[in-house]
Amino acid sequence: MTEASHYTASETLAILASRQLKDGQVVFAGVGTPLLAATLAQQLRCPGLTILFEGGVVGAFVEAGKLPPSTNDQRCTKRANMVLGSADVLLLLQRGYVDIGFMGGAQIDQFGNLNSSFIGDPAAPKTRLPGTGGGNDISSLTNMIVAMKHEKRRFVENVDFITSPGFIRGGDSRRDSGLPAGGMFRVITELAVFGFDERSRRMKVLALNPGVSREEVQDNTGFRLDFDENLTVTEPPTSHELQILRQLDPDRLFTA
Amino acid sequence: MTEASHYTASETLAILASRQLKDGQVVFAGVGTPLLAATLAQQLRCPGLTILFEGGVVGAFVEAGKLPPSTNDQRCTKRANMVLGSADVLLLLQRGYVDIGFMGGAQIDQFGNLNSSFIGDPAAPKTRLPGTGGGNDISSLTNMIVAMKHEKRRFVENVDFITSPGFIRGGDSRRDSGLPAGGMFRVITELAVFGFDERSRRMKVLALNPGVSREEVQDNTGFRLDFDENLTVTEPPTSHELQILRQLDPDRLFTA
Amino acid sequence: MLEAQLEPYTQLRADLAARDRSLREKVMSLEEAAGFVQDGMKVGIGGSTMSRTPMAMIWEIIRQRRQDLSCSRCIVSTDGDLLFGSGAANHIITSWFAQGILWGLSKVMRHHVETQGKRYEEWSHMGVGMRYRAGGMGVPFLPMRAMLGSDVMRQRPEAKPIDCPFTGEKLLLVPALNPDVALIHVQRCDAYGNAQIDGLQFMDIDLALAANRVILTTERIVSNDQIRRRPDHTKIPFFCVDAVVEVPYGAAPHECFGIYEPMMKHMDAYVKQVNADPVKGMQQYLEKYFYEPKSWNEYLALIGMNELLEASQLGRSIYND
Amino acid sequence: MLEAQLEPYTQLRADLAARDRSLREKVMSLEEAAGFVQDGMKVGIGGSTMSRTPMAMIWEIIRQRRQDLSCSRCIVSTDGDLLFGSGAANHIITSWFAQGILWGLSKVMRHHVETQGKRYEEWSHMGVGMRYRAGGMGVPFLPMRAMLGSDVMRQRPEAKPIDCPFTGEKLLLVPALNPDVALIHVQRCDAYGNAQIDGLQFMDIDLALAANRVILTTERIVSNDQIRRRPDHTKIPFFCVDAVVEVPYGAAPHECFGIYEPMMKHMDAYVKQVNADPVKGMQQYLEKYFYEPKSWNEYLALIGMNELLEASQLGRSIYND
Repeated sequence: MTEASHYTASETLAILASRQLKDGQVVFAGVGTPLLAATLAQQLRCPGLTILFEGGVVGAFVEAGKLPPSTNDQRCTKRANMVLGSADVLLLLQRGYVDIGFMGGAQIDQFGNLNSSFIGDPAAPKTRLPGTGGGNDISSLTNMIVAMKHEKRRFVENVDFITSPGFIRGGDSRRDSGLPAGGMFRVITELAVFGFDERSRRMKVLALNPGVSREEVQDNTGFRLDFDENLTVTEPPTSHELQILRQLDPDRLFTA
Repeated sequence: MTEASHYTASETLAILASRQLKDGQVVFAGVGTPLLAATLAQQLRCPGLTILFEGGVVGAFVEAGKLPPSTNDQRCTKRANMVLGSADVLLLLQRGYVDIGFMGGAQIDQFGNLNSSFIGDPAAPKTRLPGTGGGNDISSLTNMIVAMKHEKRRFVENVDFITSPGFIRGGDSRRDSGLPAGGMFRVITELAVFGFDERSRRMKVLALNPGVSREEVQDNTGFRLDFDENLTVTEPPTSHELQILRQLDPDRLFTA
Repeated sequence: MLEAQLEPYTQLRADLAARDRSLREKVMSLEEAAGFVQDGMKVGIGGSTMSRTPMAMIWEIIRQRRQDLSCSRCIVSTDGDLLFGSGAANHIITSWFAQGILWGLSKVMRHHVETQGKRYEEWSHMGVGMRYRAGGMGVPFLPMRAMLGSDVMRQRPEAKPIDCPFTGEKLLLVPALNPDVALIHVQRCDAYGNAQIDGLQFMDIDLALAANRVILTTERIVSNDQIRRRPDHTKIPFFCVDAVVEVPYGAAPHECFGIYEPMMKHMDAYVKQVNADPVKGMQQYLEKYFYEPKSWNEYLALIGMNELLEASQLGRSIYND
Repeated sequence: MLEAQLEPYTQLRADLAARDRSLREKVMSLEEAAGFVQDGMKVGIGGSTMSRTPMAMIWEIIRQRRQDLSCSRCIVSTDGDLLFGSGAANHIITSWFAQGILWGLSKVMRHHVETQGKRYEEWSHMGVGMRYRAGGMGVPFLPMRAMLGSDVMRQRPEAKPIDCPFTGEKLLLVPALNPDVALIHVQRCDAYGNAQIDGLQFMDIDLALAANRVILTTERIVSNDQIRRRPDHTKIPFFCVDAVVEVPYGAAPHECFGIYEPMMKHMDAYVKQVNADPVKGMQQYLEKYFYEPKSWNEYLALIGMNELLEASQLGRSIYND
């Protein structure tokens, strides 16, 4: 049974993220919440949404209960429209065929830059993280949606290391760095939905999740947040959204 | 029956050209005499010779009596080892996988430059020829063998237009132009076999065909020819060579 | 000149963003699909020489009396004759332009280039390939090592020789070519435009990625289900494609790998007629085969049943062994 | 540093000219093939993450106690752990290095990079791809539009940002990567090395063209006749290949498309053991699975019949629908 009144933070994340997608878009999705959210959007509102995977998959077909655990294995290719080389699928981004890159994030800053390479000084790191994978390419070349957990240590003023560029140092610095296309579009957490100011390119709250206060968001964020002048409160997950989501991930691998 | 004592100029050309190839080489061959000569070499002495076609064919298999009329049609691909894109087969040359480029020629000069683009002033040409095709790429990127008819109007001091570069203006001018690899290796005609001087890079006669005099070659050439100090006379086509050649081209499409 | 050729990246991206790239059916008629080709456009033509030429689409464009097209193709054959001869194109970018290796020079090309001021812009074969590839990769140029030192390069100020910033070696940078529309003929695709290509691919994959619109003609339309059973056989993804037209024998009188070889009697007669008189011979050919038929099938009927059957028998024979 | 990375074109050409590229049989054992890998070499590894990893060849190289290798791969998984942990490699070039997305950080990688001075050289995924592609094309660099503005670029002085000579746009030139030897695992090839690859190709085709030597391991060796029936399915041509080794389950415990999926119980146990103690855990794993078995089949027996059969059932299932 669908219990629309009880849902997890991960479920909220997936559902709110799925609402950001539009029918007809071509979406480069990472595994986990991004893929779950994209598939949810496809089933709910966007039958013409196309999902790409980094391993080289175009127009993936994701079956309920069988979400692939990585984007480089054969399960990702099943009943896809096309598979091609890993560099070639990234070149589709560079050419401009992709509307949205959709990833998770470990650490983000006020300008939407993501770090997945180093904690601490890169020259003598406290922790060597796995690195960019396709993240740098995707975030350099298209509009990004990031779905991630909201913790103060993950939302920092400036990341230790810009692995995947958002708006770099804000203003026109992204464009001036040689990235005239794309940029951070939305950040979705279990607390709020964030956009970026048109001029300063700093993160700002567009909508609070149901039951979340401004203070709660600010308290969990490592830098001063702006709030959009038209700040809204997000519609809670509907029972229909939850029902489809739970069909997609019946074992709660990604929504526990 | 093989009549070893009677053979055409085209047959001489094909047989002498085939003798220039070595077993194990990778040869980029044009249709007509080059393909015929490469296939002859393969059957006579070089079972490990690999033939590439410009259309995108690797390790072609040429059947006796069924020589393909162009390098871009399906007959070229029959029982080949691989077919790939046209740009990609040329990139194999650029990477260095190919030992020999083997083409015909319409007009050649003292430095082995070939013209297949213009007769007369390129700005107001008397004749617009078909152009380079892959010729420019092949001659820029590997060692060349050219098999062609020997006529004065075809052997000129300087071509009207360098379509496919030989040694450009001689000396180091090819290397200095940005072509450090390859260059003209041999020119084969019905009169003689030509090489190029190591320093001046001018064409010189290495061997006269049987029954051909120095004067006859010079008289049919539009520039002053040098003769190698070890000038030899080529062995005439053997009956075995002629026999296999005539099996390959029984209808004399290329050896009339 | 360069400025006219190379669109800024932001413009290329904006053009693509405005395209409907969703998974949707786009099957239409030749007439409808030809609407994507407007006077003055840059048109990229798939296949090579006499292979997988998108002849039905060219036929329709000529029937619709398009003008001032700038066409590009790796190797140009009778398609170039017809585009010049009909007045559809005044500029052709290629590396080789004749009717086919069997027939020597094209008198039609010679007539139009030598006396009518039409332009045959010559690049090396790899040069054309690298230009499409750069276009398909979304970069303004690619480096290459051919053309250097030749007069082919000297005639192309659009290309830039440089000293490599890594090695100091000389290299040639060739600019991206992003046609406004590409015409590509394939053996099969689905209604969305996911295309499979058998045999030689020529430059079609790079061309499809580079172009701002793609019209696909196909010998047959198969189900998306069939495509999805072997996604590693898809060569062009649906979102590159704007129109899908099912046209059996759509490359006639040229060949389509595994289905039919060229219709050589027709080709021989064509070459004889147009080379004998590049103006009147061409005009008569166009009248009879292009303007008068009411449909593509009528055009095929004029080529004749014997030719089609013989060409088909040879075409299929590649799979006989 | 750059000088060490980029061989001059003439040297690359000379290396290739010296290779025996003739159509010849080159089937040999794992032991023999491993002779192409010498201490200190640049080794390119095919496949990605847990897919088509040339595990049998890595296993043999580690058994032969190779050292100081500089390895590159688009995405590195437990292969990287084993190369660092065994002492075979001290440098790994990739875009992502963990055991697999299911298990979080690799404690083995962290140990060797954070405390043992081993180098994990990070490029973007496309950056690695463009480096192999440049290497395969025979050019010293390719231009790309990612990495710009990021600290990933700032850590890579080997790459050069430029202003495009055509458009003035900023671009990044990434240098060619030509490994001394590439290890690639495929579903099938012939005795000459003509290889077919099903499913995801990753960067293997560019890698094969770029490398100065290629060792191919294959699930099966098929006849050249079978290859020649569908030459458009050949993905790597024989003259790129220097050794062919038939090794069924040659990617185990990783997957090989259409044949077997990863052996997840083994992988889970491996990760648990090495992450619990990156030194001793790894040493024990290597002893048991790498150094002690007398043959690859003995290694497979240690992974176990149940795992192999289950993985095979899942692997084949991709073709069940």
